[in-house]
Amino acid sequence: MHIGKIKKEFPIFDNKVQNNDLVYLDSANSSQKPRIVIDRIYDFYSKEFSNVGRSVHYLAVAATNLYEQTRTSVQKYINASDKNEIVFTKGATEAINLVANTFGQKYLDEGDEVLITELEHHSNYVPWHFLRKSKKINIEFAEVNDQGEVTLEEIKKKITDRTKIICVTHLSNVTGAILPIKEIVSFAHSKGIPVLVDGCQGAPHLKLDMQDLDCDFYAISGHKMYGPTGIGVLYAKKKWLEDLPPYQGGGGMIREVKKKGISYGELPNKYEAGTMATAQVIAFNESIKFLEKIGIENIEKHERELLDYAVDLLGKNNSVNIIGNPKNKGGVISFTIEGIHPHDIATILDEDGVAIRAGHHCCQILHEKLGLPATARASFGVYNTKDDIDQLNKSINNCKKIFNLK
Amino acid sequence: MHIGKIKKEFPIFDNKVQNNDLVYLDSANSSQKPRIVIDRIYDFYSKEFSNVGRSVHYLAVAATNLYEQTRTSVQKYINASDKNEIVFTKGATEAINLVANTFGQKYLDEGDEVLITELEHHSNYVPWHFLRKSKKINIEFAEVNDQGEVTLEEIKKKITDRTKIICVTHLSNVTGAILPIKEIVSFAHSKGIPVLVDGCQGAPHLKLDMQDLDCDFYAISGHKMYGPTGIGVLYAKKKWLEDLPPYQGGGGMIREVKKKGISYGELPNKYEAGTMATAQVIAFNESIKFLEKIGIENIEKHERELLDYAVDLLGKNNSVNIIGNPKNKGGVISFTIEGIHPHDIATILDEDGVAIRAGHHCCQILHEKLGLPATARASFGVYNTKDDIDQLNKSINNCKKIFNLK
Amino acid sequence: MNLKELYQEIILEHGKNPRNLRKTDNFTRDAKGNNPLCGDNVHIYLKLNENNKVEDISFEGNGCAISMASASIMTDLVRGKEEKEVKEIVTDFLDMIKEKDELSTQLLNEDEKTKLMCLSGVKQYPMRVKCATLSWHTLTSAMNNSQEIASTED
Amino acid sequence: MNLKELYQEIILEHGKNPRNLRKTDNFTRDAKGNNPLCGDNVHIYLKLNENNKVEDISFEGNGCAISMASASIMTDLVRGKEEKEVKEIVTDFLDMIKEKDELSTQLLNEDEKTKLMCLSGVKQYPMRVKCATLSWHTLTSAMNNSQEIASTED
Ligand SMILES: Cc1ncc(COP(=O)(O)O)c(C=O)c1O
Ligand SMILES: Cc1ncc(COP(=O)(O)O)c(C=O)c1O
Repeated sequence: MHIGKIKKEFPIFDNKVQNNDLVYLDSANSSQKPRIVIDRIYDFYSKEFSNVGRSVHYLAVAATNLYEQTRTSVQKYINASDKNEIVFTKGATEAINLVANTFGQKYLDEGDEVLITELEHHSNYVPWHFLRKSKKINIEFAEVNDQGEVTLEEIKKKITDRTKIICVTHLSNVTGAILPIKEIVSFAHSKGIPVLVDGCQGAPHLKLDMQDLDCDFYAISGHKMYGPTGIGVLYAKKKWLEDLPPYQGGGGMIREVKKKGISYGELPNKYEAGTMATAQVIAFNESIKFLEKIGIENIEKHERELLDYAVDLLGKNNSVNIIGNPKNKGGVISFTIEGIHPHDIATILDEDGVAIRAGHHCCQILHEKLGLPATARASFGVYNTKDDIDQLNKSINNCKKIFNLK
Repeated sequence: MHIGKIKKEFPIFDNKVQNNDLVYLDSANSSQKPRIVIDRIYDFYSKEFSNVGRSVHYLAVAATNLYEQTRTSVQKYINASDKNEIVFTKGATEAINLVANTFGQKYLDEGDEVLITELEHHSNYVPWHFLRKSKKINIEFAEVNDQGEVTLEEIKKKITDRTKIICVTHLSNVTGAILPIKEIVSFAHSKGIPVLVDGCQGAPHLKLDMQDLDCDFYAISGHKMYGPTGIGVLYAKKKWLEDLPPYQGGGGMIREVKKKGISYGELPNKYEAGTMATAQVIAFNESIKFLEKIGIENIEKHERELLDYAVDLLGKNNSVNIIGNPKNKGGVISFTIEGIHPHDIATILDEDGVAIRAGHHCCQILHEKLGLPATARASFGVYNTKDDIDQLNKSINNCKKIFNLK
Repeated sequence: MNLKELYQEIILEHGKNPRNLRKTDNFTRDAKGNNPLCGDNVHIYLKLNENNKVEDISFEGNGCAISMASASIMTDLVRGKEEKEVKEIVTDFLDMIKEKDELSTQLLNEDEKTKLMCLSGVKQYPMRVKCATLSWHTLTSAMNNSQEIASTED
Repeated sequence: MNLKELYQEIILEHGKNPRNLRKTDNFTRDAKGNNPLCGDNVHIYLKLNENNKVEDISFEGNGCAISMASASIMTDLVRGKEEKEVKEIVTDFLDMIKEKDELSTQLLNEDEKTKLMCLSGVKQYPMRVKCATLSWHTLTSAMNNSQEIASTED
């Protein structure tokens, strides 16, 4: 598959949006879906639908096999050492809540510290905040530097005797900073501290190798990875999944249910209560195949080229101010224009078919630090091209014209 | 739409399954999907996809409107008094976990009692069991009678001064018993006790009117209601949703996030953390429209006819033993055959294309009471016909032949 | 499309140089409003005199051109009005943004109405309606001296 | 299809009249197994003598024809075998069910192998494989005197 032709694999680009070609630069929010994923959902519901795991009839057996095949695909894609280290959730947010809740129940006590960073998405802060209230723990923040990064040194500085878990994003959804996860994990482990990685932005764009990263938990959103909505993955080391209590209770996650007590099922069932997002899990297999077919190295290269091109072009554009300048950066550019509020930028760009996001991107802590209530953000996916960046720049110029800027 | 022609609306029946016409009698597990629902998912991903609520570009605005339209449709369909009483979850199991967790946090203390019934699905027991462990509460069981029902009298008998919430199924997924919810709620309220209804089996088959039922919480699974997997609904009275703490934390559910503290968003955002199952919610609107188009009265009538026909036919079949005989019964028939284990029945029926379920149907408490480790279960949907029942009966006879029974 | 209608000169001008962007001394009522989805926020300060007339009104906050212009124009227009009159104007404005073609209140003159109608461009931009209405909802909270934070979510 | 292969006479017969369905007196080891998805369960009781030979083996439990027949045949075949031999037979059986066409152990005679091969019909029924293997996994647990409950989930 030639990377320049990939747009063709995405039906969304076949149609005009408000008479414009769609220039989709909101992939950090959610990616568009390739045809094979959409078709898979269609076919599954049309010809193969059944609930999984619970019935012995033909369709149920087939669906169960497909469901488990996705687990195996994900395991291989992220190089986890065991397929039962893959837990399906409804999204990364749920994955992080699962860890915060169960790890918190078992291991956090009054006065303990959870170390997060100022780059964290609300999804990697609020679940820990709940524990601050219920368990009287403290949350410490590793600070972001002027480049929009959080360094290993900063993390080291913030670790104390009370630090019980470190929760960091793999790739900032605002500055694009890629954090030195492997080094953070290695240092944390030397202190006996587990590490949770919010991999929402890492998973669609970076080569993943859980055994190499060695992190304890890694949270993924399917919908940002060219997959359906309503499906996410929690990778967790087996020892944790065996050790921690269950999260949600219901059908499928039990071993034996009596009036007096309940025993829980083996992995992976223990963490998959109730009817799961069957069709979404099954279709997610196609997303993985899609990524494998292109090759993550090619994706990284393509997105890096786009990023370099965009940073260069926007950098030359007067009054565009790019937020952060991390050495190691993924395909996300947040920016402001002096004199135009990001929401106005987004609205004006939209008239040209350029879809970006404006706001705090669920990172209020970072925006407070930056002294900005909001930024505009363009983020890339495999389907973007340099033409998209050119159009972005042109539309930014249009903003400036409307607002009488030079 | 003529009810006899409804099978045509479901693409799954267009193809043979292992050379047989599919006789799908596993709808209590999960229903098949009508074409309009499948098409809607396809179209949404192909032409309209965006995340909701977070961006101001055209696709995001359109998706957000569609998402909220489903909320309004559900509100109307179940006659809730406010659209913000509709919370989207990944399924009924999550909906019940949400209530158990948040209600438990705020209102349950050591020694308090949660009253459930012996008919409950594990999804309406295990989440309460968690509280038994963490909060040292007690769980009391209203008993099932010989007909497979739980009566109002029995509920009354089990209520004590310590009863803090009553959790009952609307329609048993094993005996088919329809519980007198309105009466239970009215009595419970007279004692100041809120009621949660597990509406998984009620919602697809019964006319729903929240204001009339007056229950405090009602949990629904989309996938049993001709909708996509990965989507459920928690109906809760507004006073509860305003009063209870949030469940999961993440993007979208906050008002303001600071290092020192966090305030939560208004309804409905407060309970919808992270990226929701956007496509599934949007497509679920088509399920509601589908149900409305047929008319729930017609569905009830059709399923009642099927049920009467089936009870009559199987009742005449030697050695078939139907579990329970509730006065008020929905389209579920669980049965055993003396001398053939339910799993063997299911496997043999499957060879004829007859899909039923065998096992404890996530109701081990009930099965223990019945003295049966497993039962076979045929359950109906709008698409079933008397021919399906005839085939079921024929295939049962085949079982008997294989097992040398008469 | 309708960008011209949305970003009329008067909006851009008020957005850039908002009137009453300060904090009233000795305010008698106030309220905070915020839009959780985009992080915009506004704080309205109100000083009512003994006759329940708006002696001064001001705001602090941060937002897009639309929301700043809306707060700026609003604060200008309600100064000197009685509590009841303010409520009428707020209702009229919100009705107009929501569904009506025109403003109908007799409490504003044609010039003032024209100014306000400049904000009607947001009707074509559903996601931006909240920007235009946030300060108005917050004013209502302040009038009611409500301790609640106003929100544009409904 | 292959129902005939699955439900061979011998399976039906053992399923209906399982051998060794009781509880060994003075058993020396035991283990419980269960299949959480369908609720089937089995309890294996083992009595090894001083030479580590199976002096008696029995089971209690409940399940489909396949699982009852499997437990019944299994208990018959391993009686009198040494611990190491039992392990070899179990491994051989599980390998056969999983992937191999034949049994290869020398510890069983042809008749015994034929009996066991009657259970190979489940290979065509993935959901039923667990029924055939539950008692075998549980026997392994009992041999290891493991306190864990055996489960067919993997
Ligand atoms: C009565 C009842 N309650 C709860 C559930 C759980 O629903 P879900 O698996 O969709 O979360 C089911 C379905 O399995 C059910 O039948
Ligand atoms: C860095 C990061 N973490 C967490 C999330 C939350 O993911 P989801 O909304 O899919 O649960 C997102 C996406 O919004 C994100 O960008």
